Amino acid sequence: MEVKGNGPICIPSRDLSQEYVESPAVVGFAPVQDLLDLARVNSLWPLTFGIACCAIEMMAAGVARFDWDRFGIIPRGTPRQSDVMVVAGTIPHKLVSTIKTLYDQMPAPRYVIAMGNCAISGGPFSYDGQYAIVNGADKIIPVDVYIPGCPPRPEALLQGFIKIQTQITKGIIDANRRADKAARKHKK
Amino acid sequence: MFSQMVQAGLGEFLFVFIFFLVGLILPLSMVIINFVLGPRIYGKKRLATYESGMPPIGTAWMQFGASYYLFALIFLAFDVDVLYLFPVLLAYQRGTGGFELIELFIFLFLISLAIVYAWRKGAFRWR
Amino acid sequence: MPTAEPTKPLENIRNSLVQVIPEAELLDRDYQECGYHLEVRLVMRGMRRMAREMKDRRFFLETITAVDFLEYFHLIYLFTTYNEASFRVMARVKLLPEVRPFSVWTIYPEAIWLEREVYDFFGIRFEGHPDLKRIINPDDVDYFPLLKNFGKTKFTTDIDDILC
Amino acid sequence: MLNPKTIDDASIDQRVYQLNLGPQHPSTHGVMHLLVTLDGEVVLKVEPVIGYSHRGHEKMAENRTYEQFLPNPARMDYLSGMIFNHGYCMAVEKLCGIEVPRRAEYIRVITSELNRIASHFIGAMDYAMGLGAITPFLWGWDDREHILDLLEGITSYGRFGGVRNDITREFYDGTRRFIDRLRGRFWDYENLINQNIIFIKRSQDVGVITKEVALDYGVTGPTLRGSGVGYDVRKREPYSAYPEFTFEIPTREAGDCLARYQVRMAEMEQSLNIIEQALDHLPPGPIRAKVPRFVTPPEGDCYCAFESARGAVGFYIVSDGSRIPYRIKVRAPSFSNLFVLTEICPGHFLADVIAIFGSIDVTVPEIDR
Repeated sequence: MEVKGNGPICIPSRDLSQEYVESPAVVGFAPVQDLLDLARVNSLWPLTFGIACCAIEMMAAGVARFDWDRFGIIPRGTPRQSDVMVVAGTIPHKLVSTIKTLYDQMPAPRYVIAMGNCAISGGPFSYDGQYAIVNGADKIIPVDVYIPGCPPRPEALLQGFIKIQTQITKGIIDANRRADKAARKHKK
Repeated sequence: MFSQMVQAGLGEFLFVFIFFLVGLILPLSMVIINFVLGPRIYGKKRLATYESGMPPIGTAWMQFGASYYLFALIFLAFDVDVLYLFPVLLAYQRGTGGFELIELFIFLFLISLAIVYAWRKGAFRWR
Repeated sequence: MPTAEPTKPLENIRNSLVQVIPEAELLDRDYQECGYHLEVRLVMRGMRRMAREMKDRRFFLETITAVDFLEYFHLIYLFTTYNEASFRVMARVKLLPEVRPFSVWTIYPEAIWLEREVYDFFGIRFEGHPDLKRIINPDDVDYFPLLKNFGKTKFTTDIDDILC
Repeated sequence: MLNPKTIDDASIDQRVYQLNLGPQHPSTHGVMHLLVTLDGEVVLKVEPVIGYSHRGHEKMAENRTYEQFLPNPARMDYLSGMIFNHGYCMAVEKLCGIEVPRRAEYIRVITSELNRIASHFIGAMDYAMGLGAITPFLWGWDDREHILDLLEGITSYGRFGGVRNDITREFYDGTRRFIDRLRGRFWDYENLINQNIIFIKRSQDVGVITKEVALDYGVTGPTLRGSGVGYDVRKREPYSAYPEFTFEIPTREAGDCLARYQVRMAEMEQSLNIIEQALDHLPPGPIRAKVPRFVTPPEGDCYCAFESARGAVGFYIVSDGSRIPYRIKVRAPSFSNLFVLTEICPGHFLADVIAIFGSIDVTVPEIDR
């Protein structure tokens, strides 16, 4: 008896059908955009979209002890006001259209964090006879940062946000930090 | 144009005109800066109505219950009278006197009578 | 582990069930070893009478599930009491693949969802169910996941115990 | 006003509106989709749509050995993961007839009760947040962090025949300190939320579940104990080390949202008593029985019921004598507790539906399995 049941869903994530037209800013000077990036970086508003166990870690990152408000991160209920979509949990087939709709309804500039092994590659639930889940969030939406762990600790999620911040500012913050360190070492 | 206004004694309205201009320019400038500096995404999916991730069922153009209308009316009662509180600052400049405050409270009391009337007639019961 | 061994209530349940469904086969099971006190093997026709009897005796329907034995299904109903020291009665119904069992939703409204789940995973259609459609899997799929010849099970591939 | 009982899809006229309290909604715990039919503000029909967090646990059980299925129960109900793990180990031990040493049973009960308190914190405080009270939500999570520190300290996750790690000295002292600290904290919750007039007004006589409806829908757990039926598997079918502890089952008669909230808060105090007694009489001895590396239970089936923070959970395992289970069925309490929503919600306002849904306290992957 051959194995019925479809293999893992593998839509190559690069040629995602672009139902939307993305147009860059009219005034595109580098300094202006860098300044705007610095502003965007310190107010990344995630969309509260927790699917499974990673959602609890995301909530724990938002509350008393780990408190991501320090980084200017305020969870928003609607995709209209959010910049980052944290895909926290397993992605069953029934949820694929919802995730796509929410991603489409977010205004530019928008970023995606795939939190947890399920969002990266299907995690503990992906094997070749699996009928229920999509193996990874990047099969359906373009993902910027992957946070491994099952579930990842809240600190790992905060580090993911910091990694997105460096990505947004194209490493300007790090560059300054490296420059300062070099200066201090030189002075010593 | 301004000189004739000033001679005709309408100088006072200059301030109102500036007030109107500021009110107009500020929102417009925000929209334009946003349009110019930020990247944009167009597309049918982007502009679809958001209903927690699902395609909305039916249209929003439908008959509404009368209770919503009553709520809007009652909100209006207090919203409009806040408008009347602004000129109070200009009109009552006779100096420190509790009299203006009492008059203000009488005015607010009269407005809240409307709320009490609506309450008695059962506008809040929502059935 | 001492557990309250409810002899008296078990007896009157047995007697009442024998009157209600004479053709059923009642077996006493040891709670320590298998988790339920009484097993009732019966044919699908007696199911509604048994459910009505259980409802009168204040048993609640814990779950309805099915086990696929390739040639036939076993439909399993679990009833447990709320009030005194609870004990569990399991009704086991043997179903051939094409048989359509009766729905017990008129007695236990919870069965609407439980039967929809069994249909969703096994393809067993319940007779008289208000709206039998899929509950957990997406509505447009055609497979029934928990069947033994679907996906990766012992009967479709040789599963290496260690690597799996 | 349309009568909720006689409404059906055909007679939907212009005034009735269908709304998706959809998969992504701040008030639904996880990805729960409530299809609400509204006439203005009054709810006529609620139809929960589930399956948005289905991962096929029961299908995975059919191609993994018993040991490889160990991490799955904790991911079914992630708020009371230790309790599910304890239950799964108990089910396999009952099937294979493995005798667990008393010290391991005590450690399992301690970790399960700690996990129950953590789960009740989220359940009760998420309900309060559904009504708009954000402060208790933050307090509840803060207290939960203390529990997680304790549990991370020893990570004594269950294995067949016992537990993974033994209790350490600082876990012992840490739990003692935690118990005293939490007993003081209940007084703060009492002042902050339990006597808050808005909280009481929004919760009283909202979503009343009568005993009859509870019997029809197989409701269990704090949702049932809020309606006056004191059914708790720890008392009715004593398992593990629970018979050796004295604790009572709090119930309320009213059956509304407030009663369910109060039952959860009272249950936290009971769990504290259990942990205290368990720590007092912690027996010495081994923490794990001699168990072969691969457990091969005899042919047959077994149903093992235990009490999670949401209700009576049951693992029904059918084994055919090999290392791989033939079928594992998990009886999820949230599945039946959620279906009661369709019976008790019509007639309430939309805001009350969110309150009722919060008071029933379900976790989504446990429903979809």
